[in-house]
Amino acid sequence: MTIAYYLVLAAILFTIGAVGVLVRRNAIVVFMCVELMLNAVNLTLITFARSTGTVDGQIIALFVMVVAAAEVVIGLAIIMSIYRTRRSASVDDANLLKY
Amino acid sequence: MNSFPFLLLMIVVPAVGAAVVAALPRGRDLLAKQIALGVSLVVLLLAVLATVAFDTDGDRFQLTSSVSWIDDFGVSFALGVDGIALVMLLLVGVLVPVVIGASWDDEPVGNRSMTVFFAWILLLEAMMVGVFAATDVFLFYVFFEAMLVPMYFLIGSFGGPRRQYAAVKFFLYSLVGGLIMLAAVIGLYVVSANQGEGSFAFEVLNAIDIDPDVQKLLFLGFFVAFAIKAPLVPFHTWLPDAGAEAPVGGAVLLVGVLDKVGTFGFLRYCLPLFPDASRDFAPYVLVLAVAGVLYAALLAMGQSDMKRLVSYTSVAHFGFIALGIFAFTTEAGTGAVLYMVNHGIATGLLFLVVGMLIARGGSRRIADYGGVAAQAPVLAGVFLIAGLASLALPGTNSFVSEFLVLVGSFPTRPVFTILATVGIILAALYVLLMYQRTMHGPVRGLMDGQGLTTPGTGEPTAPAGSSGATSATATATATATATATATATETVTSARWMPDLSRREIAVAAPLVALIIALGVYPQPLIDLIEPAVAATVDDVGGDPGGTVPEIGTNGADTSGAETEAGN
Amino acid sequence: MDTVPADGLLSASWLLIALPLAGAAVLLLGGRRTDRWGHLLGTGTVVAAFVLALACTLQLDERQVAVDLFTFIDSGSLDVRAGLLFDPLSAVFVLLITGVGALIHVYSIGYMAHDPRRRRFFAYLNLFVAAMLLLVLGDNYVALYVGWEGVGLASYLLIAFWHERPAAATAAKKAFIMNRVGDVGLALAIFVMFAQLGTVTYEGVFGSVGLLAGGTVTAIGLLLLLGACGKSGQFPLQAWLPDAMEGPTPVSALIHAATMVTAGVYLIARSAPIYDLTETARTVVLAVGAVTLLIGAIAGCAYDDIKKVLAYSTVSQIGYMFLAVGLGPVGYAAAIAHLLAHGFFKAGLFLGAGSVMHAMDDQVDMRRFGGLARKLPVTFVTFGLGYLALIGFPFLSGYWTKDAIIEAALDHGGAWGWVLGGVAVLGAGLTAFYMTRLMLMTFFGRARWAPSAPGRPTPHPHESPSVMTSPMVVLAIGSVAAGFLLVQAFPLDEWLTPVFGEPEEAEHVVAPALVGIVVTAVMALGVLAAWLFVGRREVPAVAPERVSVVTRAARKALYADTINESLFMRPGQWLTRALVWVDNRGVDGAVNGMAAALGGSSSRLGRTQTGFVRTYALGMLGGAVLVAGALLAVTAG
Amino acid sequence: MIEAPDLSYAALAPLLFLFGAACVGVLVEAFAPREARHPAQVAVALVGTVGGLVSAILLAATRDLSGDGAEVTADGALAVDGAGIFLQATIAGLGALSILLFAERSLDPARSSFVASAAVPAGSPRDRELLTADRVQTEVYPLATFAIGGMMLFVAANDLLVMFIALEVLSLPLYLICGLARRRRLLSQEAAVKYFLLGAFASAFFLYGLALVYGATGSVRLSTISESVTTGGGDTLLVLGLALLIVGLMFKASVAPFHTWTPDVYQGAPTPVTAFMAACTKVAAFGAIMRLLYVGFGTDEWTWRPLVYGIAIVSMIVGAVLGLTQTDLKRMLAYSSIAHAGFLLTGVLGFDATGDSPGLAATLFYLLVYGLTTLGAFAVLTMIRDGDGEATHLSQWAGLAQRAPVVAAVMTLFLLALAGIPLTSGFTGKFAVFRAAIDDGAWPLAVVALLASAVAAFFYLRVVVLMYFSEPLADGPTVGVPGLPTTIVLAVTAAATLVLGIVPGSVLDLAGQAANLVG
Repeated sequence: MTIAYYLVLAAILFTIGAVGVLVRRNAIVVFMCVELMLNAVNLTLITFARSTGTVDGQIIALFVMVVAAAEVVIGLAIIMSIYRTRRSASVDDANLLKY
Repeated sequence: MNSFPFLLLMIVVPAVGAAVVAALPRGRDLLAKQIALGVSLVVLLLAVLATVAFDTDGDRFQLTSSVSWIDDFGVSFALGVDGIALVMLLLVGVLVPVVIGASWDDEPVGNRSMTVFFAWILLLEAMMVGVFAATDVFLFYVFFEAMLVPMYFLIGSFGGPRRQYAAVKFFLYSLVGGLIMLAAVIGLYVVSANQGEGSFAFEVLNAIDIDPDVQKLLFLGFFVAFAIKAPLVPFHTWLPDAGAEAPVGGAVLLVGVLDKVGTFGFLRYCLPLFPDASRDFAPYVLVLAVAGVLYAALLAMGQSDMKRLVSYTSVAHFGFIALGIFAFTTEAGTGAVLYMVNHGIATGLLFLVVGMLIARGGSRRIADYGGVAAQAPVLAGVFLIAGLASLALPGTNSFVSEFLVLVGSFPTRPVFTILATVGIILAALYVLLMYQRTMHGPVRGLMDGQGLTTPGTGEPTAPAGSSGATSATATATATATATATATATETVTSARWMPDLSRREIAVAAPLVALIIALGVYPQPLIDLIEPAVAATVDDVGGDPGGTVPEIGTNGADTSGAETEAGN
Repeated sequence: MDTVPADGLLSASWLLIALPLAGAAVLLLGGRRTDRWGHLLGTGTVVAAFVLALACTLQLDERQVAVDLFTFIDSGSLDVRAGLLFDPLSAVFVLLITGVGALIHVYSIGYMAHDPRRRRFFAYLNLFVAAMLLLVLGDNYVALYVGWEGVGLASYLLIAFWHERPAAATAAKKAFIMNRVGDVGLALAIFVMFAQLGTVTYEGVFGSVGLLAGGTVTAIGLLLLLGACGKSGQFPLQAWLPDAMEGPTPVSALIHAATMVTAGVYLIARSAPIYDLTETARTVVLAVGAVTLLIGAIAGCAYDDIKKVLAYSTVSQIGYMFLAVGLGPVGYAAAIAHLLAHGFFKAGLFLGAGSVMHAMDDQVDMRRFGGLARKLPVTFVTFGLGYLALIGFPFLSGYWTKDAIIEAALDHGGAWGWVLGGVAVLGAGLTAFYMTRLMLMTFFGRARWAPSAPGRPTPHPHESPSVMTSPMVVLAIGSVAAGFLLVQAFPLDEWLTPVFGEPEEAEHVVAPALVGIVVTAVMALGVLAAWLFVGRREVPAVAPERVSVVTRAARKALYADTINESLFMRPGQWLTRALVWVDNRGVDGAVNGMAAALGGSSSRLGRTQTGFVRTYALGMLGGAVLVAGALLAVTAG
Repeated sequence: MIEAPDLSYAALAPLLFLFGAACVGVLVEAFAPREARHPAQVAVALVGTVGGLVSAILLAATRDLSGDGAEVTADGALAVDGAGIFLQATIAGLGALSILLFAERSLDPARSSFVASAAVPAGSPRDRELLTADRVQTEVYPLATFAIGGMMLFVAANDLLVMFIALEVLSLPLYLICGLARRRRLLSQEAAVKYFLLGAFASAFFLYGLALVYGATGSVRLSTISESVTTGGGDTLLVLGLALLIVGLMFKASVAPFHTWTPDVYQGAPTPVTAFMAACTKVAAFGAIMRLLYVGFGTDEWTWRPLVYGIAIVSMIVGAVLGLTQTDLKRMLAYSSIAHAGFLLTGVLGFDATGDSPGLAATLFYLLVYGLTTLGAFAVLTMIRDGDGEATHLSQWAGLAQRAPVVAAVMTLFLLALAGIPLTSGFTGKFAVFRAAIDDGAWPLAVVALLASAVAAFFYLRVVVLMYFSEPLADGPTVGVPGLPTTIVLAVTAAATLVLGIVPGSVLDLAGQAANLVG
């Protein structure tokens, strides 16, 4: 019943990532937490690929990595631009838009 | 002759007219008025011709025409009139020219242009014709809602000081009702679809029989919308605001015609389509109706603003109409429809003459007037006639309808009728109180002439003063009016400052006065027009279309027999 | 008694109504153009109507003639036709209305000579005559109702003729409203008739009313009575009539003495077939009549306003008539007879009073009159004759007609009979008292003339022009002769047989002769008392304050107004104010409150939109958990 | 050894147009001289979108998509069916209009609503001097084109993986162009950050859902999923997966409670971009939602129906109520879009496994009319300007009708349509979806929806009141004279709003025929 362990681990990782998004202020770190979530998913995918005996999971995982990379590029660009303006990467500083 | 598309023209002509008027450049006000008046007269002519073409012992719906509109929804652009709709069309045809004539010399608020005003009026006329002439529920709904837009702009752009509040309140109130009705409309369609080909055509829907529980829901959906429109207590509070803030012309159409859509809807849709539900709910509706008669009458007495007062009287009158409709007898129903027409004429005239008074005094407060009769006898006379008509004095048109409603309701609903009959005392009270306070007694309030201007000609002073109408004190208003209008003419202190009706105003009031008397003395032609349609409706709802002929002496003192006959 | 369709002149009897109506229309629509000859036209139409009425009546010879005009309202099983019924009863009334009406029109030419709005006055008078004729000529209850409210309108217009005077305006409104209260009764009666019998024509109703249950008939009778009370100023709706004296005096004479206020009597007499079936309703009528009779008489004793005294006298006399009709078949004819006689002498008295006011600069306070007999000989004589007729001086009108009623009352038999008879006799005494008081204060004693208002000269009484005095003379003759003619020479009860059936000869409880003597004696006592209280001593210029409770009550007309105000007016006003508050705060407040609540919740919810990414993320996470939970719950459940 | 799957290029033509144009755009960016770029990019983007639109229409015209013309291609990864093509055409059309809005250069004195150079920090001296420069960050055009392509792929995806890729392809460019406003750059960048972080967060959920479903069914192909759903429905993994997928999609569709980003991003992003998002993203997201729910989980509808029911109510109420107190027009329209998402879900609910329910067609139609109307409304917003860009505060609109009657009239038309007043397209759409819902017995939902739209009507009306019934301010905003692009957009959207309100028959038929999905 080893599958379960991987899944649980992945779930834990996913949760850690999600919680991280909620508790960390630095945009970069928040974003990294998202990445962590993605990779938790990857782990899940690989596990399922193994359990179901199909390769789809592994392929999807590769796709996800590529997407994640693209996301990193976009994300860092955005965070960088706002950082250069505000001299701060704290997501809490960015709340001009509200209510 | 019947192939001639009267109804379509009655919608298209004013709509086109509205477009033309709206397209006129600013400043061409006179031309705009002339076009508007012409168009409205054409519509009146069409309405009369349609009445001629209408065969009272023919089919229920005549002058029908139907073209498929939206296939997916089973909607068709179907027009047609029964006697009820026809008389309402006549009312529209009569009132709109009068309103245009009455608004001839109005000055817009701010730097708006009156051409827009007349464009809206014409568009409104098109919508009103449509709503009465539609024989397709969807089409009816479309006009029912679209009708709000012109009136919304009439109130909001040309109304009194609190026009924004009044306009939004009016619109939202009606919209809420309308949307609830929309749900019922769709539900009706679904029901018909489950029983075969889904359709919105009245004739089809009238034929299918609906499960009683479903009927209850659908009935409520329609009822709320119409009760808000009519309006019945407790859905009435938008009317005093709208009626008071709307420009006089708008108010006449609002109370005279628009609100009739509600009572019209009761007759055309609630009763025939949901007979069982109508019978089940009738007692509750009657409670609302009678409550309205008494409650609104008492409220009217408590008003200090003339236009609000008139609005409240209308609420009371709608109570009578609803009583007549939900008594399920031919007499009462006929009376109710007749009441719609007569109320449109009588209250229309009352609003007009109140407007003429306000145009002179620049205030809507009753307390600002007094002893007008001594200075403007004709104005006072017209005022009195309008008032007597609205308290249903025999010899005026309203008496016939009120009598029919009450005498027709009594056999089936004695208790409610007795309560409602008490209302005629209150009617006398609120009319005569207002009349005495404004027209009788010594010259008072604004009328003492302090700081008021003598308009050189007989023309009324523009409602520029009405901007300050509800300001705290009469004198303040008076001076405001003076400063507003006394640019050219010097202020005089003689009590003889208030001019009597101008020729135009007399020309505006005369037709309505004539109708009040004529329909008061010889109403039978209208009754003949109305009765078949009402009888058919009463038949739909399970009443005895032949009328409430009692077996003499058998049922003795108690009318409970008759009551159950309507209750089952 | 079957009716026959009209022929010959009778078929033109609709002209009776049309003529004055046309007059009114012309005068009202004609505007100032008709100012010069308006009054002549107005008078002419009524005179013409009178002539026509006379001709019709001569043709009538004991038939009931129906004139069918057009369909008024025909819907469902309701079929109201505009039709006239010309029968002995209506004929009598038509003659009274047009006859007295014509005289008063003539009188008004002089009386209103200096009023800038005389034309409109005549228009309203014409309108009244038309409505009143419709009231008595209609062949169904709806037509009667139309006329009924029509005269109410005319009365309103005429009482408020001098509408600059708040008192006049208020009195007019009061009259209309209290009449409306009565009208509700009449309307409901019509509804019941329709609901039960399916018809509202006299013929139909009377034909089948017998089939109804007793309760229903009684209900109809009482509802009709309510209407009658409103129109005739009977208890409990009598308060408006004295106030109505704010109108010009000719109005008081025509509408509030001779014709309109007697419509109630007409209504009950006309509905005789209904009342014959309901003892209860008749008893109530009797009670109303008796009570009113006394109230009017007592109040009449205390007032100093000459017109108010006459008004209360009217109330009281109509009480007699109600008493009579309440007695049933024996009383109908007597009531009508008294009504006609009363029409003559009361109209005469009012015209006389008007002439006095004319002379005294429109003052009405008798304490400022006195010694006018010499100054106004014609007025004095005519007025005096009217006075004698009213108090029932032997062999003048009142004597015959009133005695007939008193006899009938006594003949009613039993304790009731004695009570009613006693009341009637007592009333006769009181009548003698207050009328004598009036005579003494007005025409005899020292002249107590004073300026009507500061700055105005003390009036110099002078006799009125002949255009005013001649009608008074005619009426005086009438008041002398009418009684004898109607009761002895051409007995009215025979003339009315087609309507009320054969007058059965009731066995007399008390011998008629004896009754006559007793009544005369009581009347003499009243006169004597009046002389003792008023005639002997000086009349103070202002009413003395320190007087007995009875007098104070009488001066306030037994607190009728007080009761009305505290029972209806003030609570009504309070209720109105309360409801206005409820409507604004409650009903409308609920709506606005709902809107406000939405707005509030909106801004409160808006706070959740903090602008912090992390809050948003938390929200999403929570949402996700909820969604997952919901789906799991669904699948599990 | 895997052999390449066979592609039906004709069916993919719309997508190929878009992605082709996007790639060309990138090349243009790389090689074309700076001054030539802007016109070139606009041209390329327009060619791409219009091409996509035309090819989609041709596709629909040439083959019977409701019948055997429908197919799955690319080895089952892409569905070519009526609904897909209809939505692709809608997106392409709306996209083309959005591109036109992007291309507007005559309204803003700074010649464009996009930043001259995103790399320059906001507020720096260089930034100030660039403010009025002729330069524009022309990358927005290829980016937008990519996004449009992604959206069109999104609605055609027959495979969760493709759906995920499409999701990212449409999201990533949006994140970027949200931050490219020329004025109020701080707000714009903040919007970008928020959108990006939350978007990434949401797609992580989607992805996790994908993984779980994959684990439960052993496949990410919708058809396969639906088979295994019919056999072994109610599997916890599957249900959890579905839940997370729904979360991811609802986020894109800005349905409450996943709406929180919407107001901020709508307000902060450049108005043309906001218009683009409001119109196209919504269409794409709902296309995907319907495909997932109908095709993937249609046989298991009683699992998700109550959920969607509830979410719809929440979304309508949140949107309508929060909209009441907004003072910024863009923000107000954002809340309106949340409410409309709820209305759309009412249509989505009008679905039953038998498939002959009007829900799908109604939703398709509603998406079209809503997209057009909201696009038009935002287009009007771009015209009302004060010294600092668009004047989006309500108070600035007072008395607009007296200053610019035509603009006010057009705006009123759009607002009435959004409020769902008859004789406007909005009413037809509402009627369609509510009919579908009631037809499916969901009349309580319909009643709630109607009441919600009554509440929502209030804030639309408030704008009308301000424009018409209030007196204009002394220093009110100026009404810019729109150039050709904006004029075209306004003309098209206004005309559509009227026509679809008065004679919607033909388009309804179209939606009706298009209403089919292949598994």
